[in-house]
Amino acid sequence: MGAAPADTLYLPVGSPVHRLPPQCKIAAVCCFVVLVVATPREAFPAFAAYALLLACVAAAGRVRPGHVLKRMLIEVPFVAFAVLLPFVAEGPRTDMLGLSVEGLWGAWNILAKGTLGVAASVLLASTTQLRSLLRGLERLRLPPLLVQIASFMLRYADVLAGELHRMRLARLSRGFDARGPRHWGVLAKTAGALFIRCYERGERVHLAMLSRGWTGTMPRSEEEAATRAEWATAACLPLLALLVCLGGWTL
Amino acid sequence: MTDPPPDREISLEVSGLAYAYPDGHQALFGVDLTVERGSRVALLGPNGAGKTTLVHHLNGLLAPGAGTVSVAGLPVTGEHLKEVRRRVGLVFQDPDDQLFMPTVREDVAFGPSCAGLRGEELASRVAKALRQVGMEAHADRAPHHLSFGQRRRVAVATVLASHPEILVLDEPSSNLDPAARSELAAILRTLRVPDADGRARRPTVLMVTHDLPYALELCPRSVVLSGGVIVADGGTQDLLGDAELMRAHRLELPFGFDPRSVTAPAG
Amino acid sequence: MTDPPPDREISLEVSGLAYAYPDGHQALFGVDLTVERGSRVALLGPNGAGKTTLVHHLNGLLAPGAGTVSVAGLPVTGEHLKEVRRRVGLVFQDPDDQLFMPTVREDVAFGPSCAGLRGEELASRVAKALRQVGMEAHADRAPHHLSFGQRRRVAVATVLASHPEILVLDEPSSNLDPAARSELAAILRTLRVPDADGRARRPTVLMVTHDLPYALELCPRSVVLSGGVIVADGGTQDLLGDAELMRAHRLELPFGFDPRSVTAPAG
Amino acid sequence: MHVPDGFIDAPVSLAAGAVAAAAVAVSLRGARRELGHGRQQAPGADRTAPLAGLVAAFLFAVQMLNFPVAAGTSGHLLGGALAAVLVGPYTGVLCVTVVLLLQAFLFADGGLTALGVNILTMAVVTVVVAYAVFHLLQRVLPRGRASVTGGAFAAALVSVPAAAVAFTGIYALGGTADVPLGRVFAAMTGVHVLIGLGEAAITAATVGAVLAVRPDLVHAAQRLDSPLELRTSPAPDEAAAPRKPVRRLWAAGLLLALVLGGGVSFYASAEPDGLEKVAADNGIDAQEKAHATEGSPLADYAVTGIAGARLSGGLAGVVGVGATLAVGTGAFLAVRRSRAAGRAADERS
Ligand SMILES: Nc1ncnc2c1ncn2[C@@H]1O[C@H](COP(=O)(O)OP(=O)(O)OP(=O)(O)O)[C@@H](O)[C@H]1O
Ligand SMILES: Nc1ncnc2c1ncn2[C@@H]1O[C@H](COP(=O)(O)OP(=O)(O)OP(=O)(O)O)[C@@H](O)[C@H]1O
Ligand SMILES: [Mg+2]
Ligand SMILES: [Mg+2]
Repeated sequence: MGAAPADTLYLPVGSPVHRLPPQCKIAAVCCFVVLVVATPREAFPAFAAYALLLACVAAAGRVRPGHVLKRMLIEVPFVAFAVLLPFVAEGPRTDMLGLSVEGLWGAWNILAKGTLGVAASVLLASTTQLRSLLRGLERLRLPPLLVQIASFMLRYADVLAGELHRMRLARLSRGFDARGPRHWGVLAKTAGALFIRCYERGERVHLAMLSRGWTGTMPRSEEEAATRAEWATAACLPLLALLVCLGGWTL
Repeated sequence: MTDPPPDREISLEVSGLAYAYPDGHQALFGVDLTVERGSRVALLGPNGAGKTTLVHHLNGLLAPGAGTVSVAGLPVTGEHLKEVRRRVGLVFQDPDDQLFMPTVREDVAFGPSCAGLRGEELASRVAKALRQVGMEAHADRAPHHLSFGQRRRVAVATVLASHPEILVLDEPSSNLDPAARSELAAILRTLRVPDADGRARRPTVLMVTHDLPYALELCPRSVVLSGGVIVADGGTQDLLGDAELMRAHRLELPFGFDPRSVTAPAG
Repeated sequence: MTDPPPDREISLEVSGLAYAYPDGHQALFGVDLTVERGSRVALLGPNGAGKTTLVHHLNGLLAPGAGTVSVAGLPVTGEHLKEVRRRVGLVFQDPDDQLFMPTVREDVAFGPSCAGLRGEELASRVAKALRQVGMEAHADRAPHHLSFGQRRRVAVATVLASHPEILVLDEPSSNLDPAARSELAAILRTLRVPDADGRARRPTVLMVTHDLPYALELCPRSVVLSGGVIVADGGTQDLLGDAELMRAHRLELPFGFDPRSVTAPAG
Repeated sequence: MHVPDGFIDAPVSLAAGAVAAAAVAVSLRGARRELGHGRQQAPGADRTAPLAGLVAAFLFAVQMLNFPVAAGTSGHLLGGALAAVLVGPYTGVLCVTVVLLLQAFLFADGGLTALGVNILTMAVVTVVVAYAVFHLLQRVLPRGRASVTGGAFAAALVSVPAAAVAFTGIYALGGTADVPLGRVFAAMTGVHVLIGLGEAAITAATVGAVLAVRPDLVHAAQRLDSPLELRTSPAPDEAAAPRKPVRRLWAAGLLLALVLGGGVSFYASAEPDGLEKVAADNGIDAQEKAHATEGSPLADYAVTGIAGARLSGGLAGVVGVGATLAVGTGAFLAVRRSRAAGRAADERS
């Protein structure tokens, strides 16, 4: 539990980026993305500069390019959407292929900004452990109730996975294998039962926590606030991005 | 039962307890039970009798549908819940319900650290509890990667580490290997917990079990719960010797065992 | 072990089996085991010995890291898996692992209906299995709303309903009340399953247990697994009588029980 | 429907963020009240966070049942209606919000700047609309389980297009690509009515299943309470007459089967031979399959949830980057050309 989900997202290599306090990283990434979104779409060099900035962060965080690319799968539905844009948008058309100029711009805008945003988030998730991410959000004044719901959600994600796994083994051991539509009924029923099962398992786990004196807040080791130096280090990214953004507007 | 003499402290007091689960199935139909401080009592009964349901009330995990429960003189309701749970340590029947932290060590540390323990003291408490159940070697593994019996042992350790004044165990010996079973018996017999004044005292133990020889070995007194009501209460040896009672409540003695031939070890 | 005489059919054959869990923890270090058709064998061993791990291999739920497993002459791999699972009925150590359908009845019907049974025949098969474990009254309840021991019984029923030629039970008696325990023993002793030619035959039974008297009562032969290897294999009475062996593998005999004083019932 | 960065311009994104934050703040106040009762509950215990977390985890899992609906758009359960019916509107908003938050931060699903837009459309609008519809129906329909299930169906059906409409509104204010609004509207609502059907069926099936076994868990349903019986000796025959939730569950299961079947066959139609594979990959087995012995839905998120088994590894990422560059080059060329044209026009005049 807890540790398992981090396995594929988080890259456990120690690097200066990994060691930065999570709240600094989250703030830096958020500012960076806002700046990217605020950049005019015509400023091509600015986007190249942003990409370069992220590449530097990745290098500093010892995150392999392959890892980032793999995580960027998430973008696929929107790539498809963007590719459609030049065909459906209005306005003047290009000579080649009769694409909409405005559509091309729109597609470029979405893809460039979306890609940079995804890459930035992926870098954040690759260099920050799940639990410390939540702690960072908490430090950034996300309401504690939300943080608690989130941490329980992560815990119960394991309960859920556990229940699914158990149900699957149980089916297998009694000679079931999912082959074709005939068996969707069984699978569907499993889904219906899943909620109750998980809910009740979760309830029991919650009871167990209560019975050991849990009162609503997880016991956690105290840790210090981020130092000025750490904030300054993290601020490099958004500051440089600010320069780029301003450059983009003045070009 | 007659009233206990006034100088005897009462650890657990249940009266007229009835409970129905949310799906409408009623499990308890009016249970009365009094357990004195420092005594060890076995709770016997067939499957589905309501033992687990009763036990969950002792810790305020379920709220009575009717009747009252009090622990060490405190009614198990609202404002006292925190104190009640500090005093009562509950080992669940299913260890998977009990273990939820990412590592065994953190899980065992959960109770004491909720009670405010920190640092060195916490670490030694955890280490001791894990040593008692023979699981030190697995302290940094994930609980759900252990064998069933190992999980059961960790579940027991989580409760031992909290030093509860009242121990409630729901089939603690099931799935334990025979040696672990008798080690647990030894632990329960020799355990001492500091009370409010710092004196080491024997904890109150209420143990649900289907293992009748084990009940005889550990608990001088037994209570039989069947069909949601208490049907017998008395000395374990007497109850086990009453063949008719036993048979009526699905408590046959196991193959090759005669309760009259043995005497329970002292302690 | 010497080779069995050629006229004896072999139900389970495990050779050189080693397995490590994905987290790197090795549980089996080369296990050899042969079980003849129609025999009842107890698998004993301390907690964490690897019993559950071994048992999961017999049904193809885990794939061997090294070595081979074969069931009724079929290697437990890819194409034979379906057939193997039809022949081997596995009762999991944790009933929650076994039960997953919305009602008890559907759960018990799952195995036979996967094997193609329908209608009247299916219904009577299910009813019979539920009657055997005394759970007819609960057929329409949700399995996860039962008590632990009731869930265990349903888990046994799910397997009985499938008429497997080989029964593998992982601590079937834990959390059962004493009467249910001896009823289960009676079921296992008297169970007959039709073979390919329609003749009623005694199923092969491999039972993991920590309850040594129960093993003696049911299984003429026992195998001790400890630390991921087989350390002893022989007559149950002989093994239980070997105090040193027992002690070395955490298998102390329970309080008040002497294996030499009893003889196992025939059957 | 997770909106990425760059889809909506910065000012509107920020404004949406502010509105979403306000809505979440209101929900935070309401949620404490909402989850504070129930019979199963331990007296006085604070179960808000754990139970909301559980619902969130479940939503997270079902959101991974992704099925493409039309070119480039994939539908998945939004879960707003389910949350609203099961845990009530306030907690519902929180649950969906948390799911979106974690998806954005942990999986880069949905842009960070678009978080406000996403929360507004997928958490606030769906939950509020669903709850309103549900509540209204409960007023007019006769009391009973069927009404609750039916109400849940209708609520879910309406909530999804409502989210699409809300999104179109936001897009009208701050969309970055100049697509005709009418078309966006038509496409969005059209597609989302389809998705809404799926959502409605799954929601109704789940609510029906929960109602049958644990009616107390359905926030919106009244409980059928029978008085406790008291006695002093065991009942003569322990077998109380069992109720029969079988038929309802069966119906619920069938419904769910139809929907999943429908959704999945959409997928499969592109790849008829892959039927079995798809059933296994995208059916309920989705998350369990990859990690036979260990794992979590989170771990498999990108792989099974988003791209299925067909796109593997870095390939898709490369495609994404490649497409970005290609379109960018196209835009760049277009600009150069139009500038050149402009200059030529200037020179001529
Ligand atoms: N969550 C639940 N919902 C509905 N009914 C339940 C639930 N848990 C238990 N029951 C029912 O309540 C009765 C008492 O159950 P309980 O778990 O207390 O039995 P038990 O004495 O602990 O049995 P066992 O020895 O099998 O553990 C049983 O009939 C059972 O079916
Ligand atoms: N899922 C898992 N991942 C990693 N290690 C495991 C897992 N399950 C079991 N183990 C380890 O493998 C070893 C054998 O476990 P197994 O469950 O086979 O023991 P067992 O003999 O069944 O014990 P018990 O009597 O307690 O049930 C143990 O040391 C256990 O910690
Ligand atoms: Mg119980
Ligand atoms: Mg085991």
